[in-house]
Amino acid sequence: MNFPLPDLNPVMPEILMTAFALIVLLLDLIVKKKEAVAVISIAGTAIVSLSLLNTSGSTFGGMYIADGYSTFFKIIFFINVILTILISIKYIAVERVNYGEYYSLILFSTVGMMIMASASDLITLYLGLELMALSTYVLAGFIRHNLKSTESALKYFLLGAFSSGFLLYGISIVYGLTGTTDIKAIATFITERGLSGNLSLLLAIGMLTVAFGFKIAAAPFHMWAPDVYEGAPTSITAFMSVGPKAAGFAVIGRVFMIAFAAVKADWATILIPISILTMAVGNIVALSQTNIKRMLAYSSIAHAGYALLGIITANSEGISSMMNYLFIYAFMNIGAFAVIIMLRSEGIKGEDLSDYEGLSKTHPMAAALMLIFMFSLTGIPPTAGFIGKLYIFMAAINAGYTWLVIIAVIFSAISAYFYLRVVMYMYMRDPKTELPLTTSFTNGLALAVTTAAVLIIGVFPTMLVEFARAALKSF
Amino acid sequence: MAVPLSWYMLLSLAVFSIGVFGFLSRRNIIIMLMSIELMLNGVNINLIALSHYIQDLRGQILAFFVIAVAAAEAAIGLAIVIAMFRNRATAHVDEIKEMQG
Amino acid sequence: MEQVIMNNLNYPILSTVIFLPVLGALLILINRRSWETLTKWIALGTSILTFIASIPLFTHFDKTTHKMQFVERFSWIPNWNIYYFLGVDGISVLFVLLSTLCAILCVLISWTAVTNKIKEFYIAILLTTSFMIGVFCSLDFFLFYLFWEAMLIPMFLIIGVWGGPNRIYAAIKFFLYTLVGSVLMLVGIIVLYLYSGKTFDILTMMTKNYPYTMQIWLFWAFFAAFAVKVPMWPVHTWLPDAHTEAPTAGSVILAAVLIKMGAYGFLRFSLPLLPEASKAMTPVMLTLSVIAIIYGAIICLGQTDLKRLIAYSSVSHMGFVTLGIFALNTQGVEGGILQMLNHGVVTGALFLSVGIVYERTHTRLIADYGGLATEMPIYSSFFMVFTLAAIGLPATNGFIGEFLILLGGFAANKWAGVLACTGIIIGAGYMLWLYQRVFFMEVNPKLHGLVDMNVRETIALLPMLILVFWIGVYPNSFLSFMHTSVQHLLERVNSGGIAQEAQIAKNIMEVIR
Amino acid sequence: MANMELQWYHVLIPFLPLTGFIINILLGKEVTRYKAHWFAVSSVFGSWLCSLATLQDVLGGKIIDADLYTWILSGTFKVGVGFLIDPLTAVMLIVVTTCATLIHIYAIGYMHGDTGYYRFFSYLNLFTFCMLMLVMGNNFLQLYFGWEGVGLCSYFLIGYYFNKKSAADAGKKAFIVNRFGDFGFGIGVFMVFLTFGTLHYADVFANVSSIAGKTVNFLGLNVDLPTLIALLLFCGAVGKSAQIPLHVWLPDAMEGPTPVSALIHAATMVTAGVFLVARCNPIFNLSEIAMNTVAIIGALTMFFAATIAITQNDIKRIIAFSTCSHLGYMFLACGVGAYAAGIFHLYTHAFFKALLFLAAGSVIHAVHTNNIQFMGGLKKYMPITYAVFVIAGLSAGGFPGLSGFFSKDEIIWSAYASHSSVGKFVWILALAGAFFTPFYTFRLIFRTFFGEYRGGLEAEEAATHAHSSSHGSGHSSHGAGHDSHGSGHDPHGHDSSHGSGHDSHGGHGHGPHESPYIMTVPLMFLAVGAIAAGWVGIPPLLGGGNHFAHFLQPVVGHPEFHGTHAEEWGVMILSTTIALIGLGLAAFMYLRKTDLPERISKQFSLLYKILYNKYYVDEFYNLTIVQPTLKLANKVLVGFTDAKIIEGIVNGVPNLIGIFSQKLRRLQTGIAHHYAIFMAAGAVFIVALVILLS
Repeated sequence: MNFPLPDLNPVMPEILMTAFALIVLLLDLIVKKKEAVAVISIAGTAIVSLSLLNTSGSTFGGMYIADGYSTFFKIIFFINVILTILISIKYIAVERVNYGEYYSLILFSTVGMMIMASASDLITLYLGLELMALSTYVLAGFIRHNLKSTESALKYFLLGAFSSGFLLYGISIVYGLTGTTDIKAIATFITERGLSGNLSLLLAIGMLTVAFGFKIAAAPFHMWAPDVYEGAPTSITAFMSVGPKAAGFAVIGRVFMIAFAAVKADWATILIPISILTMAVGNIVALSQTNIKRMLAYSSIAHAGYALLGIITANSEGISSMMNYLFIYAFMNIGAFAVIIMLRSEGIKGEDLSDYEGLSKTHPMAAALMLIFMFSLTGIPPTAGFIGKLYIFMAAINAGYTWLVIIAVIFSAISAYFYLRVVMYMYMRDPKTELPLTTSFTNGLALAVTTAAVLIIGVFPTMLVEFARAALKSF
Repeated sequence: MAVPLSWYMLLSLAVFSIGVFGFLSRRNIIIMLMSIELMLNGVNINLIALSHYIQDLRGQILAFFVIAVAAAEAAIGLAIVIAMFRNRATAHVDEIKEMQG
Repeated sequence: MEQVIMNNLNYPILSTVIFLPVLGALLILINRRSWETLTKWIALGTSILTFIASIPLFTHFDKTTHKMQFVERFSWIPNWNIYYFLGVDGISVLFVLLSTLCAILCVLISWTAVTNKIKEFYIAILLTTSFMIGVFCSLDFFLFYLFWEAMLIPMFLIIGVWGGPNRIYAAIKFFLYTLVGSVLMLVGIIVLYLYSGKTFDILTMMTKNYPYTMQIWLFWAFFAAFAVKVPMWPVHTWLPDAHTEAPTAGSVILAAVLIKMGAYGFLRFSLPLLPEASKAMTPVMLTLSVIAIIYGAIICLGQTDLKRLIAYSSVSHMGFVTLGIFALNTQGVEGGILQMLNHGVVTGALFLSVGIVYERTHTRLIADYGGLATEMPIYSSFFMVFTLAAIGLPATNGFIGEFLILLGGFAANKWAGVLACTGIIIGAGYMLWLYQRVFFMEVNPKLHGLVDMNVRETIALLPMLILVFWIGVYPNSFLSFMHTSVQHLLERVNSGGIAQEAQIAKNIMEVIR
Repeated sequence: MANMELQWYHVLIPFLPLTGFIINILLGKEVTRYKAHWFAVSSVFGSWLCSLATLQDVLGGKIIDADLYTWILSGTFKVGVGFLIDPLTAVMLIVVTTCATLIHIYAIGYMHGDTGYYRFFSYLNLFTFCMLMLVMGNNFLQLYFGWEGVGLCSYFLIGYYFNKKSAADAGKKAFIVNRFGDFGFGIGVFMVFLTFGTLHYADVFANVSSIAGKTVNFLGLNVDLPTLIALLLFCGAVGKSAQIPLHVWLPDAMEGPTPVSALIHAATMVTAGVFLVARCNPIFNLSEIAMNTVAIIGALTMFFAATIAITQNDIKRIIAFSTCSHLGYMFLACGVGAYAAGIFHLYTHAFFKALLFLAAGSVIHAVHTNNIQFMGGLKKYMPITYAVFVIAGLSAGGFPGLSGFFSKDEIIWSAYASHSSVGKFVWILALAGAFFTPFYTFRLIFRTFFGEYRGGLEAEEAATHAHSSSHGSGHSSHGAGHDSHGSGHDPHGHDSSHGSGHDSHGGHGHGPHESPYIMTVPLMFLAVGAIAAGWVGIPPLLGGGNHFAHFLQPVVGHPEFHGTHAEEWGVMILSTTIALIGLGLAAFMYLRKTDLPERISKQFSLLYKILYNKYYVDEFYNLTIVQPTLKLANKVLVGFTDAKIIEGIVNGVPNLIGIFSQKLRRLQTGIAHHYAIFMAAGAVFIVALVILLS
């Protein structure tokens, strides 16, 4: 009775990442200087991303698949991790929560995301999602002595658990209907049995949309995002606004596009009102925000709305535009948060818009960088934000949703106002107090990488777009 | 096969909706945690019944995972509530509205 | 692609003209903040260098062909079939020269006017210049849109940071007005891109023929972007605020070049790509232009702020330009293009002069002025020449443009022609009344002891003065550029469907070969 | 008429004054401050000589029509800068250059010591250049160029004393009223191009017959083409030559220095309208209605201006209205088809009207005020001016033997004998004019030169204080303001309180005195012209060869009149007697019974007030056009449409979104509990959607 060991090659990255997470956890006990822990975790992520190159194929009996699609998302996750760690080394020292567990939790959360990206079975998907979610709940509440942080963790936990309840219920219905939880098997089952009109299948899809909607902070399920993003430590907000969101989209992409491929029209019509509502809420409520983190929270909701357009097109061009969009969004978002972190110093929160008055006089470099990120988030041409939006709009119009694109375009014009307001505060107001800036080498490095990415992709997006398209070959 | 599948499904739906309503109506966080557990268990019933009905083990495997995850969730949930309690001596969700708007 | 002439100069002139200012901006970026005079000299040097680099465009331009010249075409983003495609023809070459000239004047005029954040100011000016030139040279819709929107950022900063008391409102209004328009254009561009077989290349798009309803939708999408920029009547309220609040250099760039992009857009995109729609929409456009002319002129009578009055006069002048463009005959279109150039020169000069006097008196209210002719005689004679050009007096450039436009407008639609003519009367009214209140009558006690223009300021105004009389007396040196291109454009617009069959037949032949 | 090559001296005629202008304006301030007149006068004198040479060619039967260079080329529209020199142009050249030269010389004396001396002469030169380009042009666009150019120079010169509000206003008013005329003229030029495809006179007049009967749809109503073009062109003429609707600017134009009034507002610019009608006579001949309109407007303006002139007290305004009236005569002549007579009157009128103005100038120069009520008895002090003034008055009044008589009589006769339907009506008005002209001219002469000297400026100021304190703007305080003209730092350092309308001349010694020779010599030349100029056109009736009409015959053709010699004699005697009656009445009222005018003005006080205030036309325009536009500009456009409607929407929409965003923001209560409810609601929403779908 020898149990055939399943082919572990495709899962190697996840195993390595878990190993590194554990090493970091242990290392924290020995090492005094926390920076070393951070360096190890960065090195670990780098090694894992290298190992990503020669992994492909499926294992665990088809429950886990490592294809181009998952590799693309994993690269987004690794970028997200490395940048987050870079910007948080000095930051968590300032916040006086300089514990090793911080890094291990980040790595664990990344493992969860990687599993979600490669899950080709609803069970693996659920596990990956829960692993990511649980570690992120703790990360959100990492600053224990701060009421806002714990409150944000609490809210994130309550609503997260609530949404995973819906997820499970959806999975159980799907399982009941199709007798399997394997995505490809579901797809073949639906096409053979012709379940397209079936009410309970649509109900299941609805339940899944609720859960995934929560994860990517889409409109009716977005209420948690502003509070959690504001309360959580800024580096974690950056991490949360990119990682889980991209993982959520990865999962939506795989489940909706493959499993429910036959009922494309139905779930597309469900997603359209959600996408419009998300863009509306994200852009409009951001107008009246005074806290910059909260404003970026609403902006990330709005960007989820734009990315949803890619899903709605329900064709490979749309999905690749969505992937491209998330890749670019990662850079510009973390860049913006890196600047906010620079303003966080002893005694000064640096989150209120009024703290940014006259920044161009006191710290011209920081102001210039923030300007680039703000214009990129608005989607003004020389920056990458424009390329992302352009690709999404092209795919959407190609799929015939021109009217939806017009709505999206008008909302992005509305969004210009609150991004512009930040630039206006920095450049057109005189500084009240001389704000000290906590500059650190690693934060500077992160800023350099993100600015370079935003400008280079803005002008030469060929490499990225090609990569996104290639990733979908195996789809 | 005395009890038909639909009855199990109904039971599971009942337990699930009790959990949902419990979560929505009660103020105390601990009770909200309990109602989450209730929801998850409702789903478990559904999974087990379905797995038995269609003679496939996947449901039961998922049920195991759900139970495990529920435990983990409960642990983390209580930890967060305690951290919350240390900051603000309250367990009522209505009073925790530091951040709004 | 036989309609395109490859570059007949040995070096990529258009790219150099576009990216020289960017180079200058980088130099200033590196330069230390405290060396302010060095920054100014770098800025001036770059702008002069760019102007010199753009002169071969004028001298080596082949006026006999309508085809694009000085063309540069490299593949940029292959997967979307986007090319870095630059080229100029009779319509756009003059505007490149106007932009480079304006850059020099702007740097010159803000020598002592701008004192805070000098580095950022000159970087913004140079970047705006480079993006402006980019807009006029790009033949790839994506590249055009990139330059079109990118130019908003530095302009927003110029108005917002170095502007007047109410600058923030004006800057944001300017930005949002243009942005809303141009994002609608983006949707139009993508629809065109998809319908014309996934290409952004304007020349190929021109050979395609689009269904009528789509053309109408696209026309209105482009209208949203171009009308805001022109500015046409209902969407013009950003102009007075932006002009009054912008620093002198800002309002000169705004008046001299930025406004031209809207009308240029109509000429380069709306007319050739959507011929049937343009022809169908001419009555609407003519009415809007006539309203703009009369509305702009009458409202100038009620202005109390000097810069605001000149801004509203641009609304009226640009009403003439759109009238000319949508007259859809040779005189009208050529008059329109020439009037765009003239308006750039004249209104640019008027804003320069207001800047000069503002630097001395720090007030823009007309009531604070009076009797300047006795205090600053040379300055008032310069201002008189520009006022006459604004009124459209024969032997000045304004007359040539206005006469051709009215001729074309009159031929196209008698009502439009006659009503537009009233614009000239009211125009004379408000300009002369302005001149009288500012320059004639008793010397305002506040103005005693004003020193007349120094050398720097005279040099800034001199090129404009020369241009006013050069175009006025011998306009053919400029009109000759346009003949063939306008001819080709009008053939494309009037023939609309017919030219397509011939073109498609040719394409099929090529495919077979 | 053989065609001739363009000679160098033809080109020099307009470009000499242009060079004069450029030299003076550029080097004016430093180099030629007080020696500016050398360049100015020599350049105008040079172009006078060239005009004589050109006259020589034209008399020799040659016509020059050549293009210098293509001015505007756009598609089919091709227009060049070129010259057409034919008899009509030759006459105009002589008129313009002679008057210009004499007036330039006169101005040396008149403007002596003025601070803007160089500026004045440069503008005068620019004016001459524009007028010559207007007259010599061979296409409608060059005509338009000259048209606006002279308008501009009249703006500069009227507003010469620019630090006086009234002068600046008058300049602006002149330019804008001219612009109204140019509005119609511009559309006329467009119509010409649209119908003939070109603007060159030669081609247009060659195939003018092709449009004879045609009608065209113009702004909805279809109108006879030639009438439309003729009337549109006539609008320009009305504007420039101050005919009825657009005459309001001429009296205010007197704000400018007197040489300006003489040159521009008497001899040359205002006659441009008549030149236009004469030049386009082929078009006008095609349409009966156009001819009649020209005649009627001419007659009405003549009568209307003459009646006003009898009540005015400002010496320059009287002469201005007399110009207006004489222009009416010229248009009347053209209207009835007698273009040659019209041009002949223009030719003679230039001389005696310029003379009248310059003489008036030297009077003002002496007494420093325009108001004739404070003059009188100047015969003793200024013999030459007096003599010259009388000659001019007689010639203007149409006293037989002098040039004015021949040209005016020619017009009256052609009005009587013409075929046109309005001929008779117009003839009666002409006769009324013939009565009024000598009356107001000699009223002026008697009031200024006869009786005793009534104190000049000092008396007037004393009177104005007395009157203004007592009852507001009594009619005696008329006349331009007496503020301290002239900028303080005048080199001569003389007392600053000087009469308006003329420069700050060194006033040495108290009482009036004769002007210096530099001014009186040109007067004498003009006096000779006023007498002899008409002899060239003596009608055959009185034994003359009417060479003038024959000379112009190839251009304007010869109107065939029906009427026997007897009738011609009858009309001539009738008009002369009426003129003499007018003169006698003036003598009676102003020499013998000086209180008579007071009594009459009391008796018909209403009529007097209407005439005195120029039929309230100014006020009427102000009320119906100027005020409403200003109110429209301020209240409606600035206040309402721009601020309320457009700004309302432009600011309203973002505010609306802002309010909406505030509301949505309140939805975010901060309680996790509510978020869960929203999630559940979202789920229900999706379930409903799903049910809806299937």
